[in-house]
Amino acid sequence: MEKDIREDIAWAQINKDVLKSLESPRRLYWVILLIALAMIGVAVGSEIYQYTTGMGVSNKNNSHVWSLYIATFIFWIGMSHSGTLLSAILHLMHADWRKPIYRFAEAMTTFSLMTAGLFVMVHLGRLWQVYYVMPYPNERWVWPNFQSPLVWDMFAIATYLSSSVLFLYVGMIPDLAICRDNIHAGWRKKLYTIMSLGWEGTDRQWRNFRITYLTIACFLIPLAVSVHSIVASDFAMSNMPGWHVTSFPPYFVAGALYSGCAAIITLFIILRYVFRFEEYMTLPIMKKLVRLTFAIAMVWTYLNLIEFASVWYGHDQTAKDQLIFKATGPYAPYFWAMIFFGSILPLMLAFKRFQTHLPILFVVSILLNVGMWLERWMIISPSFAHGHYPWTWDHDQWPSLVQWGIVFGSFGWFTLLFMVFCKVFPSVSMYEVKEMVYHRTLALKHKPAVKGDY
Amino acid sequence: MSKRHLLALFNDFDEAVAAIAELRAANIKGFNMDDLILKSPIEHPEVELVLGDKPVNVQWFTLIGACTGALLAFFLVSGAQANFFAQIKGGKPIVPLPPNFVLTYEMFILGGVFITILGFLICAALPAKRSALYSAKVSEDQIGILVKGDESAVAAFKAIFTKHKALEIQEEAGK
Amino acid sequence: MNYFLRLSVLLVGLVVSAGSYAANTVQPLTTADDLGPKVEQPFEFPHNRHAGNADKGGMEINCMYCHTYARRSMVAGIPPVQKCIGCHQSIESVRETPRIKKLFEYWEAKKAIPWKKVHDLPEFVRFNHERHIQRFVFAQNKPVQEACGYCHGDVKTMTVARRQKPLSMGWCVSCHQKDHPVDATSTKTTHGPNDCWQCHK
Amino acid sequence: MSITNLLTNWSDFRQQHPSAAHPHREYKWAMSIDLDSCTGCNACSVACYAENNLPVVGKEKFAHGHSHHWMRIERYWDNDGREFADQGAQFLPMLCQHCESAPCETVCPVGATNHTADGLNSQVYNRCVGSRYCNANCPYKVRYFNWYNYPTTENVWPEPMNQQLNPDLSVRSKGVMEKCTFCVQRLRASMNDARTQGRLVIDGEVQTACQQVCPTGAITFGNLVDPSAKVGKQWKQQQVDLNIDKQPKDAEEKAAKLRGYRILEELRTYPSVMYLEQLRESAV
Amino acid sequence: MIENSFNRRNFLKVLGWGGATAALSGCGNTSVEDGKEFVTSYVETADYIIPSIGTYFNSTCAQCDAGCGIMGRVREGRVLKLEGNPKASINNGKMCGLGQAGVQAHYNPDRIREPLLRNGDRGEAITWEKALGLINEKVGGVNAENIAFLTGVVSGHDKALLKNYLDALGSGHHYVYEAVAPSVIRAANKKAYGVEMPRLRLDKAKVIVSFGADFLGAWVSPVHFSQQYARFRKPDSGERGVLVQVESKMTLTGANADRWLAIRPGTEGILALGLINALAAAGLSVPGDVAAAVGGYTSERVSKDTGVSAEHIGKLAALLKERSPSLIIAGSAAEGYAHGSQNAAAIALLNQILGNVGQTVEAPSSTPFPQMAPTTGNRLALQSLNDNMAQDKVKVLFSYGTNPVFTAPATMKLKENLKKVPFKVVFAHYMDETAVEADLVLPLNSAMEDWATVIPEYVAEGAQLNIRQPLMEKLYPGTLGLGDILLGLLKYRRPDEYNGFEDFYSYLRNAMVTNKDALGGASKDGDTFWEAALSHGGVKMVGEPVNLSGNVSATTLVVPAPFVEDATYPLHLIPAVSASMRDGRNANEPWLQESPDPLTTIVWDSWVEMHPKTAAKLGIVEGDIVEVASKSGAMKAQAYVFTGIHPDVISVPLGYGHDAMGRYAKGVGANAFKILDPVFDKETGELAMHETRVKVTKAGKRVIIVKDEGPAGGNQMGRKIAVRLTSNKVNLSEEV
Repeated sequence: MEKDIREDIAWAQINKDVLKSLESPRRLYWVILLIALAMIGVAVGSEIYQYTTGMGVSNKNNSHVWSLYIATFIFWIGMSHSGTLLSAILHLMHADWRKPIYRFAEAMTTFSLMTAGLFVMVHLGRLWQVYYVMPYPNERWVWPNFQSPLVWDMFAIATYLSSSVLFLYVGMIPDLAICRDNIHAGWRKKLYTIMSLGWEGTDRQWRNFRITYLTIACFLIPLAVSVHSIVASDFAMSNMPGWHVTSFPPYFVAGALYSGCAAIITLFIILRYVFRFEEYMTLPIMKKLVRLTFAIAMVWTYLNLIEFASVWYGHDQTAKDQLIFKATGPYAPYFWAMIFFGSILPLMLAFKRFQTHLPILFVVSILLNVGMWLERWMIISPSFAHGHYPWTWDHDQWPSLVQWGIVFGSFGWFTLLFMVFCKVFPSVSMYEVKEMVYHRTLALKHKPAVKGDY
Repeated sequence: MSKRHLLALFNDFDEAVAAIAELRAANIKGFNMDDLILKSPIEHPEVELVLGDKPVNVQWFTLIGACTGALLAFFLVSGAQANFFAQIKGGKPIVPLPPNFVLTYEMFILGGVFITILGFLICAALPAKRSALYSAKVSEDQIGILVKGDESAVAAFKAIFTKHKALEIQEEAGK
Repeated sequence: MNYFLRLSVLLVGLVVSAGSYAANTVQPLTTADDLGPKVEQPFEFPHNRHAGNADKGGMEINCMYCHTYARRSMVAGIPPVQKCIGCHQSIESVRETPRIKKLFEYWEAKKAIPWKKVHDLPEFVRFNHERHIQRFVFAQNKPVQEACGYCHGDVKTMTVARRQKPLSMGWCVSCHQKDHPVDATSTKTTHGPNDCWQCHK
Repeated sequence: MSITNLLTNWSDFRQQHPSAAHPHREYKWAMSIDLDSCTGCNACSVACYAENNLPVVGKEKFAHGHSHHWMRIERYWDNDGREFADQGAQFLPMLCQHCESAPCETVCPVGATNHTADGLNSQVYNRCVGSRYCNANCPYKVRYFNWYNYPTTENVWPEPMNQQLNPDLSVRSKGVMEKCTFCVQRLRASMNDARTQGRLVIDGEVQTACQQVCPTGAITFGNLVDPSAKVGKQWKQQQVDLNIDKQPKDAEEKAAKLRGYRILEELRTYPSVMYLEQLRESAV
Repeated sequence: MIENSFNRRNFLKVLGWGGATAALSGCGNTSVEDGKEFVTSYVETADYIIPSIGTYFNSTCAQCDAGCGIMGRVREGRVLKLEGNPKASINNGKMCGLGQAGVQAHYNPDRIREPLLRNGDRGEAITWEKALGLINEKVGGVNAENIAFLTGVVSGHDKALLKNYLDALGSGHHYVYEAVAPSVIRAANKKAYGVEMPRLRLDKAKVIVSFGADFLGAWVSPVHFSQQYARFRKPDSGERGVLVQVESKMTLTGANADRWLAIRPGTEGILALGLINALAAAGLSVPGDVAAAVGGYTSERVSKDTGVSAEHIGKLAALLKERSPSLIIAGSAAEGYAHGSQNAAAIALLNQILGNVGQTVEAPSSTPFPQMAPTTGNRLALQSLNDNMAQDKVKVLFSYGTNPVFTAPATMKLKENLKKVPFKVVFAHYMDETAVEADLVLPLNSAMEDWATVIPEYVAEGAQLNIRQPLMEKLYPGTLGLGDILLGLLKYRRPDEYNGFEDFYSYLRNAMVTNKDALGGASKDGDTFWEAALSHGGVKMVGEPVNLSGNVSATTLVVPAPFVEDATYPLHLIPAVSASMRDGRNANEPWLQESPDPLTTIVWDSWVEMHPKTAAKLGIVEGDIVEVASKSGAMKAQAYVFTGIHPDVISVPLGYGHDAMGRYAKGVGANAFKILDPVFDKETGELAMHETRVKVTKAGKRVIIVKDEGPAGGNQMGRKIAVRLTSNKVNLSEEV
């Protein structure tokens, strides 16, 4: 039996352990940070080149107008969904094992959204006119087109990003107070003092805090579902064969949760190792997480099959052609890689032996995300290559280095944000771990719950 | 009539609850139960048993915020569509409802979240200056009880707190 | 607790009214004239002498006598040098003034006068003078100077013309959205076109 | 204005545009292309380059699919396994279909592409932000994106070739979507003339550039509302109705068939371009 | 639109405001920038010139020799676009892509801007006085016999002036060279009908059988034929004409045929005779000697020789018999062999047997001014010039309107022979391959800046003289028109006669007005006549119809058996003349380079067409770079595989492969002229263009062909995109 979190751990120890992660970083931290910055540099360079020369350098063409940018945009948006899953859904379900790990998952949500947002802009042919998409009263009297799924995207992502940030922040206030109380000098003190808003843990604060947190969690769940449904409707609303599918929104949501969970496993292992969080990010938690991932993987596989089946048995010959094209055409290697990484590989996770084997999980979780990235690319590129109009089919389009550079750099950007977060804010929720320990202790003592089954 | 603040720190939550119960029962002159504030490192909803039910009003903010967000979105969007520059889209009305409902839905949530947070800040009276009597221990593992009472009551407070194994009692002159 | 309720109602009300104001009102326009920069021309053409009122020493020449293309072309046109000479060769009184001498220099060298554009629009905007002149001068019988003046200001009081109005899209629209009578007699009104392709092609 | 306007004219704003209840009033520009007359000579395509300031992108960019031929001639073969293409090729001039229910219009985030009152599918270059969603959603793929800044690209319009540019319409810079406009600059000019004279445009008064050059006269263009217009007569004779996605004549079995059809009509785009089927003699 | 009756001089003066500003406007954040831009006004103007409104002027297209009437749209002194002149009887307001690209020839950045005199490897800019003086000096220094003038097709006053100049020099050596002209057909027509180019009435025919004549693409007068074709397809009667195209490589016309018959190369004559035989068998009255001569051409034999199935021969004969009148056209595919004349004669005989002469083959009118009638070019002319140069008989060579260094086969060694000519004067628009070899390059006005008169070889009705007039002021002051140059040269030789003319314009106007009676302007005064002629774009002349000879005879008919196979060079090379590239003179116009070839949709390169069978045999797939080697040379190009070609044949388009000329032409594709074998038509001595035998080998590299067609090829994948129907299912007479 793997070791779970100790019920008798001293609360002061929790504070100490977590606050240790905020201490001055080791050299390796700076090295990775520099690598991340270099990756961002590649992306910035590519974007400057693309901005000044024109979108043509990304090697898209008139029939193949979207490519990696949109695929990666969906990937990052998808990644963001698991944070909400862990913090909001599991919070409502009273699953206490989420408590040590939801903080960084939520941070991941926020940062992957911030990364995704960049892709929308990078994708635009006239980035300098991006403000045309904002609905604000302007001198020209012209409004954006509210019928466009892209405008819905903008609304949904803006809502999701701001709500996620607020959710992350509100949930962090008690911990910020702890930081404030334990760090006595420097800019950190000032930062925590300001950000903790004078939290003292009074009964009134806690009372309102609970309701607020619960309310936002309630909002976030439908919001997360709607965000990815709306992203899916970018495709489902169009008439491109292979996109015009009713099951797209749930398919996208499932894919989003899936890639997010896989990413959480990856980050879980990294944080556990780097910050020595073995005490909190325990193997039983990992086991639950892996099982959850497995379940979502199977849901995703099912929805994938549903999509294929509905195309296969449907009347739309065009969509059918396209499905065959994906499976047998020049994109076939990527298609089958997607099926393998997305549907076959996760079968491993069903075995107990692997559920706690961190090195294997680390590799597998990354591969799962590779599969999910391929899924997004398989939605975009082959569809454009094989649309309604055979004359404009285009099987040779391959993204240029500029596109790859920007996609590559986005991982650097995400890493940078995440690493900075981990050093500035506690990546494990201290007060909730305390709550978890407290309630488990109560349960061990067979004390009857007092009021409100918490 | 000057009031004094007193902060007692407890190791055990049960002791703190007992102390509160006793404070209530003791009915100390110059002390109102409303002037008692419990400070804890984690949330203890159980304290309502001894502190009495205190209503929470954040949800009203939520309701109003969400409704406002939705209404605002719908009319902003539809109103903008009914602009002088009507964007005619073939096969669609100028003010199409399904897309507008999508945006209404998003703004419903956005309004709800924003105003809820606003409500939280108002209801929890945040941001606030920390009270003078505050111990960092509270954010670690100890329970604090902050009471405000007439000077005459101080002795009674102390007695009760000591009785319930208070680790530490801080006091400060009130205004 | 009612205090909180009241406060929130107030706040929400504020947001609602701000929002509906934003959606409901026309955007703020520069009602005051938006004076353009002073433009240095090859020589100063005195609009006031040519088009100004007689009591102020002007000759009350119709705008379209010189800007003759306005009624039949997108552009109003700068008159050819030939046109200036047409009158000025028989006006001996001012023949020796510096400006007229310069004019004749251009004419004799058969060189076009490099006038600077005073009312410049971006290249993707295609304002049509003809439509406006046809509508306001010929259909509605507005005085020419008034019709031109909507956009060009009171040119008859200027020497070198200077931009008077913002000539921005919102400014155009503020007039387009108004209902104008279709002609001098009827009560029927229409607003200006609101189709992008009228001006942007 | 807007909200009061919205509430007072609610039913107008809820009306589908255009629809049977609100048909086009004065103008509905439409085209018909006789594929039996079309010889695939590419004259229309060159005319379009000349009229509409289309950039010549050169071999490398053409290879990347960056060409700008608003009017493109497609060439199809039907010799399924036969040794020779012994019935010749099928040429199809493909241009923006100016769909009555255009898929591109609804998805543009900034409203740069709209339906005009005279039934055109407009594209406003200066409003475009280049999301390219319109082309993603165009089943005909007749929209062309400015992948580069052609006005400053070498050998696109080198001095003095830029003097050929048509001043009646913009030269598009990078990041802007563009497409066939039915030569809107010509339409607007002749509508303007007609308006000045207090009448409507007469059939034949305005020609699109492609129609004007077509050596076999395969392209007919005109105002579908005008009963005297040839294009309208053709549509009527071929029993192709603008506002239907399944023409009743297609279901009927008749000895003599009608040749008119619209491409990918089943997607319910209601194109404004009708094609007449190509014919081949069966006696040889 | 404004009728252009006005004073021509005034017009040019109006355009003299110069410095036309072409704003390359974009859609960036262009803000309102008052006072930054100039607004240029006219100095003087005419009533018909309104800024922002186009004015149209009629002229004549110079892109090919068909002589279509064009109408240039001029705005603010710049010509913007060429449209068809609706009053021109040849093209009736229509245009082809090639013609429209004329505006790019005018604004071409690679035009030569001043006379250039060779100085080592460089050209040195000199003045016109010096250039003309130099020419005069050089021609004066040699024997008149040693002066040669090489031109493309010339007609009108240019031709008359040229003749006068040559007369003044005392030289008769005027070589008229056209690389891709139907010269063998002309000779055969002359024999059969008595005229070189009878008037073809496609619109009257019910069946057209074309033996490789690409009349919709590049043959003689394609825009005119295209219009006739439209009426042929959809006549008022509703009886749709049937087009059968017989050729080895599909042309644009073949792609539009109801039946495209892939024939073994060179056997067109046999098929024609076989058809006569089949018609005779079906009961058509055929003169006895003809019947006897064709008796041996049974459909079995013909089918064996030509590769056209007996079924198709039978069907075609039945159709020809049933539907009359028909029209049989012999085109470049039939004439391009050593026995090309015989092929053409057999095809003409079929036309005669069917009784089409006088019906669909009409007599043309002669022009009343034979000195201005077009001198049609041929390939023999270059051959004889080349021989003369090789023998050092040419001391001064003038070259105008042709690019022989590019179009001559390598075996002619023209470039080497040119070097033997001490003084070479080339009239050129670009520094093309011939101009590069010149000692003196004279820059020509573009067709949009020049005065000329043109009499096309193929005139649609009556006789006519087309006028080419400037549509705008010259872009470069250093260019001149041919007329002005000749006039300048003539002033040295015959000062008394020509010093009275200030420039070619005054010469032309004078010549026209003087002869206005014969030019249909008898009732008008000189100015009115001239202005009407300009406004119309040309004048109708009173021409005499030429009688067609009707004698049907088989006496001279010899059709050789099909070729013997050549094991080393197993394939026939068909150099294809494409509608836009022709012989390559317009290769520097980017619209044409980017306009996809109709059949292959390839742009910006040349290619080797081959049948899938041939490709499979050679192990070639699309995009393979292949080497095409003949006895005379080799070239490399990308392979394009499709079924519109006979398996024994490969085809390479002409006009590509320039190594000079300009930025758009240079280095694009490979030059197929160079590898042509020196095989000649036995009767006329013309170079037989289709006689080259080649072998094809893979050169190792493979490229992705740059073409418009996608990976789906021409397959519609079951979608209803381009629909085809058999014509008996449709009632055309009901159509609008």
